[in-house]
Formats: sequence, structure tokens, C-alpha cells
Amino acid sequence: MKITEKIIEKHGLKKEEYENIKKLLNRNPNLLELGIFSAMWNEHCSYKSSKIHLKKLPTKGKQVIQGPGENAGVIDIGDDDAIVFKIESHNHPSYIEPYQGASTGVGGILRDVFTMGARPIALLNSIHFGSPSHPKTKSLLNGVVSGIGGYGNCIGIPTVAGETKFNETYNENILVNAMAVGHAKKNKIFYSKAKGLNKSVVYVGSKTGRDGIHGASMASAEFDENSEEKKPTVQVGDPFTEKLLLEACLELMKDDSIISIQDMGAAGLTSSSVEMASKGSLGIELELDKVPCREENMTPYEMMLSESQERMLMILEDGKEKHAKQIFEKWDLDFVIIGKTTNTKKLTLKYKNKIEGEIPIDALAANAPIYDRKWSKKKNEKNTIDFKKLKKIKIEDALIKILSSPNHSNKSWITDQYDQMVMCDTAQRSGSDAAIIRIHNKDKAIAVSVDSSANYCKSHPLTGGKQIVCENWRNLITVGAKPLAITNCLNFGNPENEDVMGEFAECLEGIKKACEFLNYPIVSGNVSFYNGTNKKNIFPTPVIGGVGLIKKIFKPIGHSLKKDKSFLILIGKTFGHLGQSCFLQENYSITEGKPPEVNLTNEKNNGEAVLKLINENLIDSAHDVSNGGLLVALSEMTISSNLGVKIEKPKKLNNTIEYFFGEDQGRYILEIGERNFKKVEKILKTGNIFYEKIGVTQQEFFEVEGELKIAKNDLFKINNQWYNNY
Amino acid sequence: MEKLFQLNSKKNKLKFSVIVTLKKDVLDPQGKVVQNTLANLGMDNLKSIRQGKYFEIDVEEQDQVKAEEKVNQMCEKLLVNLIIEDYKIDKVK
Amino acid sequence: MEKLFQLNSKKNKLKFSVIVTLKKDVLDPQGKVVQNTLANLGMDNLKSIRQGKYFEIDVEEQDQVKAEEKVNQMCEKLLVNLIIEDYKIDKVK
Amino acid sequence: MKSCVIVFPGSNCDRDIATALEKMQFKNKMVWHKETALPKSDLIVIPGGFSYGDYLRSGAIAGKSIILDEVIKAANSGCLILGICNGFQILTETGLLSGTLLRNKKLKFINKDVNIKVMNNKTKFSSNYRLNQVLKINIAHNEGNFFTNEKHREQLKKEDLIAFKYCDEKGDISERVNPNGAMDNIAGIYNSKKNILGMMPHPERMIDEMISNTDGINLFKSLLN
Ligand SMILES: Nc1ncnc2c1ncn2[C@@H]1O[C@H](COP(=O)(O)OP(=O)(O)O)[C@@H](O)[C@H]1O
Ligand SMILES: [Mg+2]
Repeated sequence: MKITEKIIEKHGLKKEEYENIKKLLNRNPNLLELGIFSAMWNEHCSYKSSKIHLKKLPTKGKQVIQGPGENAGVIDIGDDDAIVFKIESHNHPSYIEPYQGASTGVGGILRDVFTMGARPIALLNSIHFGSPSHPKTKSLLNGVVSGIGGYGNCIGIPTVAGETKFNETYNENILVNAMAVGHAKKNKIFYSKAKGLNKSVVYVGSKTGRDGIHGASMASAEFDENSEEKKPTVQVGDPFTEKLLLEACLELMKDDSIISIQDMGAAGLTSSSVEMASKGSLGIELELDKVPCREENMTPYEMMLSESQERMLMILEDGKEKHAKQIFEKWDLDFVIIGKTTNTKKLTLKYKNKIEGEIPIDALAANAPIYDRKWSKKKNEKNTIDFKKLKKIKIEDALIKILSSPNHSNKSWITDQYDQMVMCDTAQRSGSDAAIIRIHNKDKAIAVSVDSSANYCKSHPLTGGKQIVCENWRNLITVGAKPLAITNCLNFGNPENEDVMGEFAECLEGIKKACEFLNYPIVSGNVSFYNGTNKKNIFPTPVIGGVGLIKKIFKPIGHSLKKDKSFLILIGKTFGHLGQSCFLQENYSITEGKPPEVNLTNEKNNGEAVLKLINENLIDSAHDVSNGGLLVALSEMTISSNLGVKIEKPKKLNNTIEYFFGEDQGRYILEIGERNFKKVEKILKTGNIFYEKIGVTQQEFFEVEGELKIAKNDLFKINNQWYNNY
Repeated sequence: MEKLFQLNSKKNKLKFSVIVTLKKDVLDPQGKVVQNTLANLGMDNLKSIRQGKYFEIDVEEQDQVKAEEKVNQMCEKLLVNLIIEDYKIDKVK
Repeated sequence: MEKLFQLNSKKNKLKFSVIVTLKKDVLDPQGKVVQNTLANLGMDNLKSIRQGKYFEIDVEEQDQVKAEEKVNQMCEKLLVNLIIEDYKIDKVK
Repeated sequence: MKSCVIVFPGSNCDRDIATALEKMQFKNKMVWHKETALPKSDLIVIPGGFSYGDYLRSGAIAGKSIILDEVIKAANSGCLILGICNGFQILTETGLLSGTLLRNKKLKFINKDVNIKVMNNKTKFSSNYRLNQVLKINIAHNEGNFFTNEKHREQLKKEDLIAFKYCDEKGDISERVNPNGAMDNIAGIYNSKKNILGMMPHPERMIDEMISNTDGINLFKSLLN
């Protein structure tokens, strides 16, 4: 079969890349080999546009056991416990088929975590949709939410936190990012690096079908006109099989049978075998006749590029095959030795006793292209908003507008569809700043949260990058956890566009600065480029997933108010920054302006002070002030509890709108019992932390003196109607 | 008069069945498990089983062509996920 | 010889369809929601809709009566919950 | 008191119930569904989860496994059987309990804490509760919409076989607080000998103040009496 220009193009390879392939091979590739190159060299597997930027990120720290480069990151949480976690995007598949796209996204990220020997203990997600009035949004939202729930609920891992946002920038390209967190024993982590010659390469899990072979289907339709047209098929998730795979893997991992293990994710058998061999500087030989297939007459090309779900590749120690097979058969799963490791440093593919393809591993991995793409710096936006020209609005009306908007409405319509309690260690469910998961049978816990701020990142990528790391950090602090490390999912537009690449470079710079300052390293992540349509790229949307540690958990602290007549204090200075605020967006549809400054020193000091207060058991509830500002944060505390608040009129700022809706960073609201107030003041004063007493808790009413007084139940209703009516 | 009305109302209703099946090559996790279970229950000469959905739809409409068009719309708008499923409409007598 | 064998193997397989529906007096929450949703989508002359399951079963068996008996057993043993569901077997050509 | 928990492929609350039983001082064993004999037990628990992925009908495939023959034998000889959530669905599929669990009326999975009312406190499962006591227990299911024929419905009432009903905080039972459409707000039922309890809410999730509350504890304590 002749490799035409069309075929090369259909495989997403550039002309120069094809020339490069020929050079590396010293000959022309055949179709199978071309398919393999195209899979390994695409953006998703090779990170060719992002690699040089990602290299700059801080990935080390005392707490880091394994940074980026493995299936997931691993951190130390003391004793013999480790936490394994990662976030991944499934944006494009979810737009095509929301239920299956989202559910296979969850399945994929879970495999990344349990391949490393961890039992998954929590799922999170960050989902972004287009405008609620866009005709597709409703069914996409429904499909994605039930897909996420469908997978997590069935496999029995609690979905405990996430974020849901609407913005017309995602009209044609929604974002579905899923994060999984697992628990492992520190000395029982499994890696993907192959070791040893002539070891059995074993295929386990589901059978291989023609799922997601895009290049293949298109190419074959082109040059094989007589054959029945093969449509690209959507991957269907099978959480039941994944549950079996999870249990079987963990059972086998109890002893030392496994040398190396890798899930088959994107580019399936190809990327898993190449990755194992590449890390171990070995070769791999596969006999494709042995691959368990679901459909008849599958070709080597299809087997190598299939993205069928719920499959794994393992390399086993000599003599352990029988024992391992027994375990997988107990769980009704396929177990087949399909090849062996070699010293050739080549990927060798045999089919029907013939070598159908042979490629040096280095050509696929180490020598994959890397691009230093052109990028341009974002021009500083001038703060053009003339507040005097805006129509006057009452604080109460503005607040109601925000609380009843799609972006700020209560998310229980979503979270009630997720099993948050299975495994019985969820000490704090969705609804607070971070979820808390207790480590099974111990009295320590981890806190988890995912965050993004696309508007900030669009307006000023550098500040936006810093801000999301800080917001995520704050969310863990407010539940009393020491933030340890993060994973990140970088959702951006077309990297061949200089502005998009600029957003990427600057966001990353911001993330880097904040992570370094806060000693909050990045241990895993994922890049998703090409989000958007030909002409319109999505807003830059990096998503941060953080994990923190609560060394000894007594009672989970959240943001719902606990006692009547407590003091409410605000940590951090309020300047009243309204640029990029949701006050302007929801009330005036103004999206211009700069995001609030991020002062890393203040962030760190304020956060550490709050953590100290919580650790000394002086705080009854805590909430960070972010999107929406002070009044929205106070409303959230009220709505999630049985109490109201009575807030004093601000003394210094004369513009109450700025005071109540400004989105200045580094701020927290704390509820403190009167008897603890002196102690708290002392600690804050010694730490040189700016704070002000803003009011007290009370029964029944949400009140700002002289401005507004709303019954608590009404506030609840305002916040809870949107999803139910949508 | 009474009788005439009844007659009319009978005529007004047309009944259709819709069978929705997964497209070829799309994974059918349910079918797989059901097949294994049946085999375990001793149903050895079962060759293959695939599971789909079935709808019975009554439409208030006299014109069969129009009615079928309605049913078709229901399939495309809601009942069928066209990306992974095929469907077949039949008139029920 | 080759040909004969193929012929036989073709004959050996019989295809059936099974339609499983909820009994009349059993609540059909799914059908109800689907009906409401369709009404909201503007499908106003929808009279009623009920949802069921559909199976396509291949049996390795030459004798149609025996084959149908097999399918019937599958239904009674697993596919149908006889307390709440009815079923109907058809031969597919 | 000896207990055992039957584990099917896809069960996912098996560890949770085992943890609860052990915490409550039961001597518990796990039983894989392919086993052909049960350990000697006073209580057999069929746990929640998605046995066989809930494919076909929830509980249907697990209901056909060989170990269920042993469970049926044990049930007939008076052994206590507790089916939670998917376990309840399995019990109705095997006929150990009558009725069935249909899709939730809104066709959505529901996970939340709901109030249920103790309708009978004279059974081995409920003696530690007060009659009409209101409990707050977590539910998590797709198919919890209890349905049965009129005859069985009458029998449930006449013989006092309704274990729990969905209600509000005060104990009022109404359609408004019915999370899934269940007939008569029924959340759990007994067989006529009252040695089998099937319930949709998860008592094993409510034994620890740190995680939720302790409203589930008295179910286990009752069993220990
Ligand atoms: N898709 C989702 N999945 C799970 N939880 C969600 C989802 N969307 C929102 N939540 C939960 O709703 C609450 C509010 O979310 P958000 O306003 O983004 O919180 P924050 O501003 O503190 O990050 C959080 O507890 C979050 O975990
Ligand atoms: Mg927050």
C-alpha cells in the first residue's frame, strides 16, 4: 500500500515530520508503522508543544515520592502511607458523546492511579460548559454529569468534589477534566519501567475492539473504497469490568510478581508497550495473533491503535505467570502472554509468523519532535471601566442576581447524582471549599479540591496562573489541611497560534511562581491543546487539583456556620478590586478589566496563620473569599448552615459595592467563638496578619446593617432554584 | 353520535414500535455479561446475544406517513443516541 | 465438501428477537419521564409511550422448535422478571 | 455473633459493611460468590454496590449465583438475612422478598441523607429503636422505587412488614419527601417471618460521628441482642 500525502495528512503528521520518520527508519514506513508514529508523535502522547514549558515547573519537594513522568504523581503523607493522584482531560470525546466521553474519562484516570498500586479513594472533576442558553448545553450537562456518576458510582469510588462553570467560550468545546486520588503503601508503588530480558509481556482486561481508531478509519475509507466504511466508533465505558480489573490488579500487587505495569490509555497497546520499553531501555516483541479481540478480522493496525477501555499491559517476573493468570481468571478477565522483552531496543510486531512492523523505540519516544513554538506576550489591558457611568444597583439586588446565576447556584443537583459516601471515609462531602477523605482505619485524612479561573487567565495569564494555585491552596487551608502538592490539567486552544501559546507560556509562568513560593510542587498533569473551533480558541483554562494533609482529624471543619453569636472575622486586606469580578459580569455583562493582584507573601502568611488557628482548634468554620467577593462568601456560609449573619457596615471603604463584591485575593472568613477571640487576636497580631471583625452570627437572617436583611430560607431558595428549573 | 365519535377516536390513534440497538463494533458491556451468565446457567448453544431498547408509542394522528414522521422525530430528538445506536420503526397492527 | 459444510454451518444458527415489557399494572417510571420530556420538546400528539428491553439472540441449533424452546428457557431463567414483566419471542429471518 | 458478607463481582459496599460489623463486634467472614458453602453464621449480609454492573436488571444476575441457593436454604431455616441497597434488589430477584425495585422516578441516581421512620421496632433488626423514631440515613441508588402488587401491599400493612418509610425530620410521611417514588414511601420491608430485611438506605454508612452520624448503630445493636 502506497503512503500518499493524503494518508500522511489524515494521520495528523506534518510533511517535515514524515521526512523525519523516513530518516529515523532509513526507509519508508508501512501503514502500520505510520499509524504508530502518528499515535506516538501526536500532541497527546508526545507533548511536543508543551514540553519545554513544562520542564520549568517545580516538581520536587520533601513530600514528593514520584513527580511527573509516571502514570500518576505520588506523595508522602507520613507513616507508610502514600497518595497517588492525577487529573486528565476528556474534552473532545465528551462533546461528541457526553455520557460515554465523561464516563471513559473517569475510567481512564482511575486506571492511571491503580496501575501504580494505589486503591482509588476519591474522584473529582472540573467541568466547563457553554452558555446555558446555547441549545446544546443542557443535554451536554446532563450527559456529562450522569456519565461521571455512572462510572464512579458503579465502580464504588466516591465523587467528592469538583467545579461546574458556564461560559460561552465553551459553546463548541466543553471541558471535562477528571481527577482520581488513591492510597498506597509507600514501599508498594508500581512503576512502568521495564526490566530484564525475555520477560513475559502480558495483556489483561477487556478485549480489544475497534474503539476510537480515528486515523485508521479515515485512512481506510480513503484508499480502500470497496471495503465497508468503518466509522470511528465511540469508546463505551464498562465500569463493571474496571472494578474487576482494579480488584484483580490489587490482588496481584500483594506480592512481587509484577516488574512493570502500564494501563492502555490513549494509543492503547502502542503507547503502553513503547513507554515500558523506552523507560527500561529495552525492546519489546509482540505477537499480535494473541491479542484478545472483540471483533472478527481485526488487523494489526487496528489492534495497535485501538483505544478500547479497561485494559492493562504488565511485565511479569519469570515463573509468576500461572499465579497471575489464576487471579485474573478468578475475576473473569482475559489474561494472555502476548510477547516478551528483548535487547533490540525495537518495537517488533509479529502477525501470522511475519514481522509486520519494526521501529526503534527511541524513534517513537526520545526522538519524537519537540517544538519551541512562537508565542507572544499578552498586552496589558487598560482598566477602562468607568464606574460612574454604570447604572446604580442596590446591594441586595446585585447579590440576588449573583446567587441565582448558573455559575453561582448551589450544585447539589449535580452532586446528589454522585455517590459521595461509598467507602465510608468521606468526612466532608461536596459543598465546602475542599472535600475531606479519611485514610481508612486511621485518624489522618487528606483534603482535595480542583479550581480554575478562566476569566482571570484570559485577561492576564500570568496573574491568572498564580491565582488558581493560590485559590486551590486556600481551599485546602480552610478545611484545616496542609497543602502538599498539585496536579494540573492545562486546557488551551491551538498551540500553533501565537497568542494561545503566549497564554500557555504565561499561565505556566504564573503557576510556577506560585508553586515555588508556596512549596506546592506539581507531581502530575495533562495538557489538552486544540480546544476550540478553527477560528475561536477557548479561554485559557488551566485546572489545578490539590491534595493536602490533615495529620489528625478530630472534627471536619467546613464553611457552614456552627453557633449563634460567634464572631466573624475577615483575614486579609480588602481593596475592592472589581475588574473581572462576577459582580460586573452578572450585573452588567462587563468582562473587561484586569484580575485582582496576587501577593504571594500575603497569601502564604495569611494561609499559614489560618491553618495554625484551625490546628489549635480555635475556629468553628472557615471559608475563603474568592469569586463573588465577601458577600457571596458569607451567603454560602449561611446557606449551608442553620444560621444567619449580621454584618457591620464597612468603616474604611466608603464604596460599599467595592467592599462587598471586590475579589481581592488572600482573604478568609473565620467563625470564632467569643471565648476564643482573644487567643485568635494574639496569634494574628504576632504574625502581623491583617484582620478585621466584620460581624456576628445570628438566627434566621442574613443581614448587612442598614443595607439588607433577607430571611435565611429565602436566601437558600434563591441559591437553589436555577438547576431545578433548567 | 356517540358511536361515531368512538370510531373517530380509534382511527385517530396509531401504534408504532421502535427497536434501538447498539451499532456494530460498539462495545455492549451488558450483552457480554448476560451472555456469560446464560452460558454459566447451562445454555450452551447460545451463540451471541445483544441487548437493546424497545419502545411502544401511540400517536394521535390519522395519517400514517405523518405519524411515522413524528415517531422518527422522537427517535432522533430523544430516544436514540445516534452516535452509538441504530433504530428501526415498525407499525404495530 | 467445503460448500456443504458452509451451508450446514449457516443452517445451524437461528436468530430470535425477544421483547420484554413491563406488565400493564406495573408502574413505568422510565416511560413516564420519556413521555413528559417528549411533550416538553413539542411532540404534542404523543398519546403514550412505554419502554421495554429488546434482545437479539443467535442460537446454534437446527431445529426451530428446539431453538425456540431454548430461547424461552433463557427468558424464564434470566432475561425476564416474570413477576413484573411480559415477553414475546419472534423468529428473525 | 457470627456474620458473613457475600461478595459478588461488582459489589462495592462489601468492605463498608464488613468494617461496620467488625466495629460492632460481629465475627465476620467474607464469602466469594463462587463458593458452594456458607460459614456458620447467625447473620448473612448481601451488601450494596453494582453486582454485575447492574446489567440487565439490578440484582438479577447475582440472584442466579450458586451461593444464593445456600442463602435461600439458610433463610428458610431461620437465619437472619440483611440485604442493603443492591442486596435488597438481589433478595427481591431471588424471591426471598416480594416486590421489586424500579428505576427512581426522576431516572437519576440519588445520593443524599434522607429521613426514614421506624415502622416496626419488634423485630430482630429493630428492637433497639423506638417505634416511629426518625433516622437520618444515606441513600445511594438508581433503582430504589419500591413497587409491589396489591395483595402484597395489603399483606405488608396487615402483618406489619414495613420496616422503614421515607419521611421528613418530624416523621411526617408525604410524597414531597419520597426521594425515588417508592410505593407508600417504603424504604425497607421484612418477609413474613421477619428474619429477612431488605432496605435501600445504608445503615453501615451511619455508624461514625466523624463521617456522618450514628443513626445506623442501633440496627446492628438490635441484631446483637
Ligand atoms: N461537578 C462537580 N462535581 C463535584 N462537586 C462539585 C461539582 N461542581 C461543584 N462541586 C462542589 O460544589 C462546591 C462549590 O464549588 P465552587 O463554587 O467551585 O467552590 P470553590 O469556590 O470553593 O472552589 C464545592 O464543594 C465543589 O466541590
Ligand atoms: Mg473556596
